[in-house]
Order: sequence, then structure tokens, then C-alpha cells
Amino acid sequence: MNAVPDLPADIDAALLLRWLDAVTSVIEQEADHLTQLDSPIGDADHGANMRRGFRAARTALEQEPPDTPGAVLVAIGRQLISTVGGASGPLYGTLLRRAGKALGDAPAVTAAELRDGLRAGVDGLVQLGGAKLEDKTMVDALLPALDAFTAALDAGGGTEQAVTAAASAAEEGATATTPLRARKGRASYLGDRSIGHQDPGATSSALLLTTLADTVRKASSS
Amino acid sequence: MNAVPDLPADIDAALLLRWLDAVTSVIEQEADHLTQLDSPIGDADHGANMRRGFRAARTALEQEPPDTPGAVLVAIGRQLISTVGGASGPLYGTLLRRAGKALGDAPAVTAAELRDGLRAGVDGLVQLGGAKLEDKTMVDALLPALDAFTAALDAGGGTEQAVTAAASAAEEGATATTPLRARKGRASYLGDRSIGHQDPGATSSALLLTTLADTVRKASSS
Amino acid sequence: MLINVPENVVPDALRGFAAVHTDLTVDVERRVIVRRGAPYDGQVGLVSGGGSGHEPLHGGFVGRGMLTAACPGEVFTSPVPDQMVRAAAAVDSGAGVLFIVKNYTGDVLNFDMAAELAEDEGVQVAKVLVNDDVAVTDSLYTAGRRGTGATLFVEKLAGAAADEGAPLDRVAGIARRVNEASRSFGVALSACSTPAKGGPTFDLPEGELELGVGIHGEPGRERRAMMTSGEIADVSVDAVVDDLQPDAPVLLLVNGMGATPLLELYGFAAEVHRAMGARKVSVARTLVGNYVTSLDMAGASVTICQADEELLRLWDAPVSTPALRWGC
Amino acid sequence: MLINVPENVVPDALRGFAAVHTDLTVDVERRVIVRRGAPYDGQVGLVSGGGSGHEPLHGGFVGRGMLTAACPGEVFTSPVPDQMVRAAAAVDSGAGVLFIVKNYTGDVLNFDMAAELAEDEGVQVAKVLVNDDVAVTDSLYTAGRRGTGATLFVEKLAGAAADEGAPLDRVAGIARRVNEASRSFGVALSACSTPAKGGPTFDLPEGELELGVGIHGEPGRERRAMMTSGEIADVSVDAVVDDLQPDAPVLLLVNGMGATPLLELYGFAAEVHRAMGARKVSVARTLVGNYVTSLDMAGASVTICQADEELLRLWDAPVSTPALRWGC
Ligand SMILES: Nc1ncnc2c1ncn2[C@@H]1O[C@H](COP(=O)(O)OP(=O)(O)O)[C@@H](O)[C@H]1O
Ligand SMILES: Nc1ncnc2c1ncn2[C@@H]1O[C@H](COP(=O)(O)OP(=O)(O)O)[C@@H](O)[C@H]1O
Ligand SMILES: [Mg+2]
Ligand SMILES: [Mg+2]
Ligand SMILES: [Mg+2]
Ligand SMILES: [Mg+2]
Repeated sequence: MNAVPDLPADIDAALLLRWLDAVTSVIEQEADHLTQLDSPIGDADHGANMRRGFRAARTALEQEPPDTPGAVLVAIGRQLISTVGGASGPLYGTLLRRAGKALGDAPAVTAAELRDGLRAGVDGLVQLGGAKLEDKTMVDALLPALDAFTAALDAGGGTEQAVTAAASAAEEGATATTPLRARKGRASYLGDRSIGHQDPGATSSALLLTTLADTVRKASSS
Repeated sequence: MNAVPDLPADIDAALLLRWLDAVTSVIEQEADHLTQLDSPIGDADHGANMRRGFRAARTALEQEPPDTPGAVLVAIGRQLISTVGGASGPLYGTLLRRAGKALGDAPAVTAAELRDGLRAGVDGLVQLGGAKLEDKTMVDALLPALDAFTAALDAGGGTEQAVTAAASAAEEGATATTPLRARKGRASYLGDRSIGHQDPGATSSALLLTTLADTVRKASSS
Repeated sequence: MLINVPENVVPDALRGFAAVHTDLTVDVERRVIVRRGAPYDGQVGLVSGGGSGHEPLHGGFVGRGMLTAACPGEVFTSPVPDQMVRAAAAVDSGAGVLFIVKNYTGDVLNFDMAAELAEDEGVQVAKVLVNDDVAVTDSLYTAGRRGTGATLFVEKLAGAAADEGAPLDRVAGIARRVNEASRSFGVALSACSTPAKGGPTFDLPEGELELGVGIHGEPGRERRAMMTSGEIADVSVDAVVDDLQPDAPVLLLVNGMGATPLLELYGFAAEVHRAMGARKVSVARTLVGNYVTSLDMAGASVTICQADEELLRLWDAPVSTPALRWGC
Repeated sequence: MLINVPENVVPDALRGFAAVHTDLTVDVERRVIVRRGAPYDGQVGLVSGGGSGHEPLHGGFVGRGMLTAACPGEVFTSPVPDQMVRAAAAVDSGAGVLFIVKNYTGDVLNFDMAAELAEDEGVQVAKVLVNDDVAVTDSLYTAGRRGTGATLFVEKLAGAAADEGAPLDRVAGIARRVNEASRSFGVALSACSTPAKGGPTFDLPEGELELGVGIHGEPGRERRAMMTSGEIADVSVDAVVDDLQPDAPVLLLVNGMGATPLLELYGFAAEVHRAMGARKVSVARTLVGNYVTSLDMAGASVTICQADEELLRLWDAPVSTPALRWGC
């Protein structure tokens, strides 16, 4: 319904493969930080989990690069499910698989189609994990990001504006998890003691989206 | 041979029981220190061992106080053997049992007789443990103490002078273990790393003798 | 830590496990430990798994009378569905497979995915969720009670039932009954160090303890000044007995968290027995040891399971695994 | 520490041990653990003991096919002669008693005194001194090699011989042969904390380790920067293989010092196997676990025992104790 008809189909497999490459490097750099965040309110493995999953995904997709954006996301999702484990593996895996499936087999998609794909992915993640807004999970980064994405498109923005807006919203959403009391995942066992710590999963979600924004910006400036 | 014929027989069961009482308190106070000394070059139990043994001895001898100095030493030795364990239990136990036996059943003994008893005890200890001077053990406090005891008697001193001299020599002997490389007991496993630490057993030997000197001084001043 | 590189801790351990336990089939690459000779004709296969770092759970419980297969994940990270699917295929004799799942988001999600996939491949799968940890009080606003010590009871008792040839619904029924009859409470005297973090997962000053901890190096519900073994026993026994209100003799697990010396653990067991007596709960069997651990965490947990004649018989039944062995 | 008061750690643990292991006779007051039903007609009695803090050694090894009695001393302090005399009296069927003594000044002196007293009471006593620790190099200028991991081999193999009804001289002969064929080397990644001291017995900064440690919380021969599991395996295997120069397959014990997670210990076992292969030593049997411990010390030791057909048979023979159980 929000789809703007005249958007260019500027999101192709190559762009998402560049994103995968960039995100794997970012996760590599941020792994220790994510694990640190997972220490006081989790089990100190989120960074290692994400690194393992994205390393595996990059290796697999380098060997057999899919040629549609949908297939790229599905393949990354499968790799995450097969190599991450933990809560984040099935959750991110489902997000990307569902998003990829929603994109179908188009060789390139518009920002609006990507947004619809991401919405399908986040719906799948929410259905699987059962988390609501303010439960202090990755959902607190992802839902605001989707909304910002939509708002940017509604305001007439293109791919770059939309993913940039989504990235900022995700970062804000991640920061905003700090004062929350966790109600899902390991942090929930801590009760009030979970307050005052930023959620690792929301933080990694923000990384995925800021890197997407960077990748898109680089693509359009080059 | 060194015995001075006209010494008074001023060492009786009551004196040695007061010594036991005093020494138990001193060990109680010094237990942590002895255990500290036993940490870097041993197994961190010498204080606890000594405290357990002397507590048991005091309790046993309070219930059934022997009436000769020989019997007091034998009874303490037995208690140490039955309750201490470790290296120090049999060693101190043998020292006191042998010393007590050498005193026979006289109701009171002279300083020279006590010296002969202690010599018999230390001989037994050396025979059992096989340590020589400068092996960094309690022997390094006990042998100099015996010598000083004898020298004081030879110089015409009485009980007070003799035990005071023995106590000082034991303290010096204990201090002098610090630069030694251990060749007996647990500290020997450390090789050169045993250098620079004072031997816990030599330290407790010095405590036993300084407390004896205190007890004798108090007896003669009262 | 006694490791090579953090990334290889799990495969390194599996190589060692394979070299030592030659009566098990260890697929180091794919991270599946299977009882040699599986599938056993007409026997239900028992598959469990979870993050590594809780050893001997689960790999140490593979063998006659307990698990048929175990799937070790990364340290404190649930295994991935591929592992459970492979394990299910390896142990299914046609009689079906029971997945024993500790109630953590990661384990639940991964085992759920695996169950779907295994069923697609024609394996009949039942699941039991272990959630015995009474320290998680507010299960509406949390991920629910964690699975801890009761996992050992579920694996032993359901394993004995499978060994007797019970069909899948009965084996699953016993597993659920054991879980429902079990409660745990744990205490940490130190945090544990994970290879990924390279140091303690949280800061616990000397002279303080954490009450109500799980088995993943996470802090507990409450920090307190150090308590005596007897006081800790009272708190733990009260927690499990208040919640379960047993009216029959119990199986008791006095479990060390990994770095608790047996000398201390047996002393604690004495206090737990005393505290159980004070609560008029009679203890039918006791197991003491470091069984459901959290790497090098110092601390202990108490698990009880109300037993009836059948469960006692299943407990006493032969078991022959690397970590638990009797009667055969 | 999970204790009440430091003074009561040993009796508290014995109370727990008594409550849990009802198939053993535990005299808490007098500190003697005896196999129920002892003395066994015509069987040699095996008595061991030593300081507490090494659990499951020795109490956990009392039972069929291993020790007949154990005498726990205070933490890291040899037991007193009264205990061994009482144990000897309890297990002597007339076939005599073997004292298994680890070579520490305290243990040697106390067992010697006990042997004299027991013989006065008409018990025929043989003694075996266990001294397998190659880290003590200069035995002329030390108390001699310490007894560590080989104690488990001596107790198991001599215990199996006694169980077969071998006479005292043969049981003692096997015990001595096992000791002579055994070597150990240990490494600490952390110091241990004794109840008496209330904290670590020595200072070992994070990122350093001690090579050549014993099992009493004493520092080792040499401090080094942290090494990988593989490097530690190489050093340990070289130390024991260079010293023993085995020319037949060995029994291998990969032992945790108490606080070593099994996850790490199995990874270490893999490296030890690799290192043994590199030294062309073949491994006939491997046991992995925290068996001869030093309270909550992190670290590991490697023990090998060159085996012949007889020793292998005795190793495989049934054993049923709290800590070691197979074949029955
Ligand atoms: N039910 C859930 N729904 C959505 N996200 C969740 C849920 N449970 C946990 N998470 C997210 O997963 C993150 C933890 O991931 P990770 O540490 O990799 O897995 P684990 O918790 O199994 O160790 C949390 O920070 C949180 O954002
Ligand atoms: N062979 C020996 N001869 C004499 N004294 C010894 C011998 N071995 C050890 N000692 C003494 O014993 C002391 C240690 O006693 P203690 O700590 O109670 O026993 P353990 O060494 O068994 O823990 C050492 O400090 C040393 O003085
Ligand atoms: Mg985590
Ligand atoms: Mg000592
Ligand atoms: Mg995890
Ligand atoms: Mg000692």
C-alpha cells in the first residue's frame, strides 16, 4: 500500500553480496563488543555466534554466489540457521530466509519490495520468538527500523534515504533498550538486574542495518 | 658431661603444663602467620596443624594432668602424633615423647636433665626425618637452640639463662633459614624457588622455645 | 584456560572424547555423539543436546540406559538443527525419537526447527521440555523456567524406559512426568570464564555469592554476602521444597557447578540431607558430583525429583555411559 | 568456599559421604572409610590415605576391586597413625594388609608409625611407596619424587589382584611394579584455595602457568607465560616419556586438578594422544577426569604406566567404587 510505483529496482544480488562482505567485516570488528554486551545480561557469546554465522555465510556465498537478491538472503539465512545455534541463529536465519523468499526470484528489487521483504522477515522472527516491543530484544531495533524505512519511502525518499532512516532508527532502538527490563531471552532471568544494559541482539541488528545503509551509499556514490 | 652438679631441680609437671597452656595460646595467635609462611614453599597448613595438635594436647592434659615433667612431655607428644598428621605431627611428637621418656619419672628435673632430654628428643627427630643442618627445616632452629642451652649451662647459668639462650638461638636459627635452599619436606620440591622464604617449622620451633623461656621467667619472677 | 584457540574448543574436546570413548561413535566434524550400534531395533532413540560447557552433560550420558545421541553446540550456545536432524536419523529404528530440550530460547528454537525437518524425513519425533529451575520465578515475564539439573533425571529415567523397550508415547510420558516432578536451585560462588570472553562472565567479588543462578555463567537473581554451606543448603532446599511440595521420597542430585571440589560438595550434601530432614522430605537416592556444570564456575545446585516405585526402578536400572555407570 | 567453618571441612565431607554411599562404612569420628563386609576371607586388605583435598582420591576408590579402606587426613595433611591402625584392623582377614603411601614426608612418617603399631597388634603389613612425579628432578637434594596420578593405577591394579585372591607378597609386588612403571607430570593454571588459608596458596597472575606442580597447592618448578593446550601436552608427554622410555603400550591418565572443565580436559586429552603418537608411544587405555585433585586448582596432569598383559587384565577387571566403576 505504501509502495511508490516509480522507484528504481536498484537492489540486486551484487549489492547484497557486497553487504554480506561488509557486514562480515563489521561483525568481525565488533564481535568482542557484542560478547561484552552479552556478559552482564547473557552468556557472553553473541559476538562469537554472529561471527561464526557470517563467516560461514560469506564463505558459502563466495563459493556459489546466488544471482537474485532473494536467493542471497535465503542462502545467508540458511547458513545462519546451520552454523549459529543459540537464540540468534534461528531468529536472524528466519528473518533473512523469509525476507528472501518474499523477494521471489526477481533479478533486482525496489526499496519498497525490499521493505515488504524485510517486513515478512521480521514478522517471521516475531512469530518464532514471540517478543513484543520493549521486551529488550532485537525486535526493539527491527520494528522501529521498518517503520522508519516506510516513513522515508512515504516522504518520497529512495533506497538510500530509506535504508539510512532505517539504520538510524535501529541504532536509536538499540540504545533505547538500555533502561528496559528484559522479558525474553536469557536476560529475562535477571529480572530488574537486566536494567541498565544495552541488548546485544538489538545492537547487532543495528549493525546489520547501518552496514546496509553504508553499502547502498557507496553503491550510489560510485 | 656438661651437667653442672649443683643445679636445682626446678622444672616440674606444673611448669610444663603452664608452658603447654601458654604455647597453645601463642600458637592460636600465630597460626595464621605459620600458615602464611607455609604457603609460598609448602601447602598452607602448618598453622592449622600446630593449632589442632596443641588444642588437643591442652584439652587432654587438662582432663588428666600427669604429675611428672617426663609424663607431661610424653603425653603431649602422643597427642601430637594422634592429631596433627603431616610431617610436623610425627616429628614434634617424637621429639616430645623421646624427651619425656629420657626424663624418666622424676617429679622434677634440673635444667641439665631437661637439656639431656631435649637432646634425646632432637636426636629422635633427626633420625626420623633425616634432616641435617641447613636443610631448611625445624632442625635449623632446634640444633642451635640445644647448643646455646648447653653453652649457657657451661657458663654457669641456671634454667632461666639456659632456656632464654636456647630461645634466642632458635629464633636466629629460624630467621637464618630464609636464604637457604630447602632439601627436606615439601619446600624441597621448589628447588631454588624455596630461597628467600623463612621455614614454617623452624618458626614454630622458635615459638615453642620462646614460650618456654617466658614461662620459666614468669615462674622465677613470681 | 587449558585450550588451543577459543574457536576450536568444542571440536578439540570432541577429538579427545572420540579417542577415549571408543564405544561411542563421535562425528567430530558434524558434532554428533551416537551410541555404538544405534539404532537399536524397536527401541526409542533419545536425543539431547545443548550448548557445550556443561560436561559431562550431555555427551557423557550417551550409552546404554540413557541417551542414544547427543548434539553439542558451541560453548553455551544451542546446537544447530542440522545436528539434531542427523542424530535423529542415526538413532531412529522406526520406533521414533524423543528430543530432550532444556528450556532456553536458543535450544527451543533450534530443536523445533530440527523436529520439523526430521519429521519431513519420516522420523516420528516427540519433545520434552525440561524447565526445573525455580530461581526463575516470574515465568510470565521471562523466557520461563530454565532447564538445569533435572535434565540428568529426565535423561536417566526416560533412557531406562527406552532400554526396556517402552514405546515413544510412554518414554515421552515418563520424561514429562519426571520434569514435572523435578525442581532445581543453584548458587554461584564464582563466575565462570568462557573461551570466547577469555575471562569471567560477570564480576563477583570474593566474599559474595549469587543466589539462583543458571548454568550459563549468567548472574543470579540476587547477590548476597558469603553464606555457610549450611545456610546455602537451607535456602536451596527451601526453594525446591516450597515449590514442589513433595509428598513422597525424592531422588536428590547435589550437583557441583564445575569447579567445586568434591570435598566441599560432600560437605554440602550433608547439609542438604539435614535440611531435607528438617523439611520432613525423605531422600530415596542421592547422587553427588559435578554433572551439570557451567565450565569452571564454583558453586552448587540442588535438584529433587519426587519418585514413585516406577521411577525408583528406572533410576536403579543399569546405565553405562562415560559419566554415569551402574548395574552393568 | 562452600564450607561451614574451615576446621570442620573434613568431618562435614565425611558426613555427606556416609549419607550418600551407604554401601561403605564411614566412621566419621575416627575418619576411616571401609568397604562394607570387610574383612573379606582370604583377601589382602588395601589401605590408603593421605591429606584431604584430592577427592575422589582416596575415599572415592574404596570398593570392590580397589581399596578396602581409606584414611582421610586434614586438608593436605597426612592422616594420623591411629587411622591407619584402625583401618588395618578392620580389613585384615589374616591375609595381611598393604599400605599404599604417597611419597611425602608426612605420609611416610605417619604410615611408618602406623605399620609398626599394626604389626604390634599382629597384622602383617606390607608397604608400597608411590613416587611417580618426574617434576621433582633432583631426588638426592629433595624429599624425593612425589606420589601423584600413579596412585590411581596402583590402587586399581593392586586392588584387582587382591580381588582375585592374590597373596600379600604378590599384591605388594604388583603395586611396586606399577609404581616403577609409572610417571606423572602436572601443570597448574591457577593456585588452589585451602580452607585454612581462606584464599589462593600462591600468587599466579592471569596469563601465566606453573609447570611441574604437585597436588598440594604448592608452586611448581617453573613459571611460564600461558601456553596452548597442545604445547602443555608436548611438555608433559616429553617429561614422562623421556623419563620412563616405555617400550610397550601404556595406560594413560589425563587428570584434571579439580577445577578443570571436562570440555578443556578432553581437548587436552586429544593433544596428549597426538603427542604420544609423535613420541611413538602407543596408548592401550585412557582415563580422563578429575581424579587426583588439588581442591579447586585449574590445571592437569599426565600419568602413564607401561602395561603388560597382566596389568591390562587387572585394569579391565571389575571395579565398583564411588568414583571408578566398570565391569560389574
Ligand atoms: N524470544 C526472542 N525474540 C527475539 N529476540 C530474542 C529472543 N530471545 C533472545 N533474543 C535476542 O537474542 C540475543 C541473544 O543472542 P545470542 O547471545 O546469540 O543467543 P543466546 O541467548 O542463545 O546465547 C538477545 O540479545 C536478544 O536480542
Ligand atoms: N624431613 C624433615 N625433617 C625435619 N623437619 C621437617 C622435615 N620435613 C619437613 N619438616 C618440617 O616440617 C614443616 C612443615 O610442617 P607441616 O606443614 O605441618 O607438615 P606438611 O609439610 O606435611 O604439610 C617444615 O616447615 C619443616 O620445618
Ligand atoms: Mg548469548
Ligand atoms: Mg604444610
Ligand atoms: Mg548462548
Ligand atoms: Mg600438609
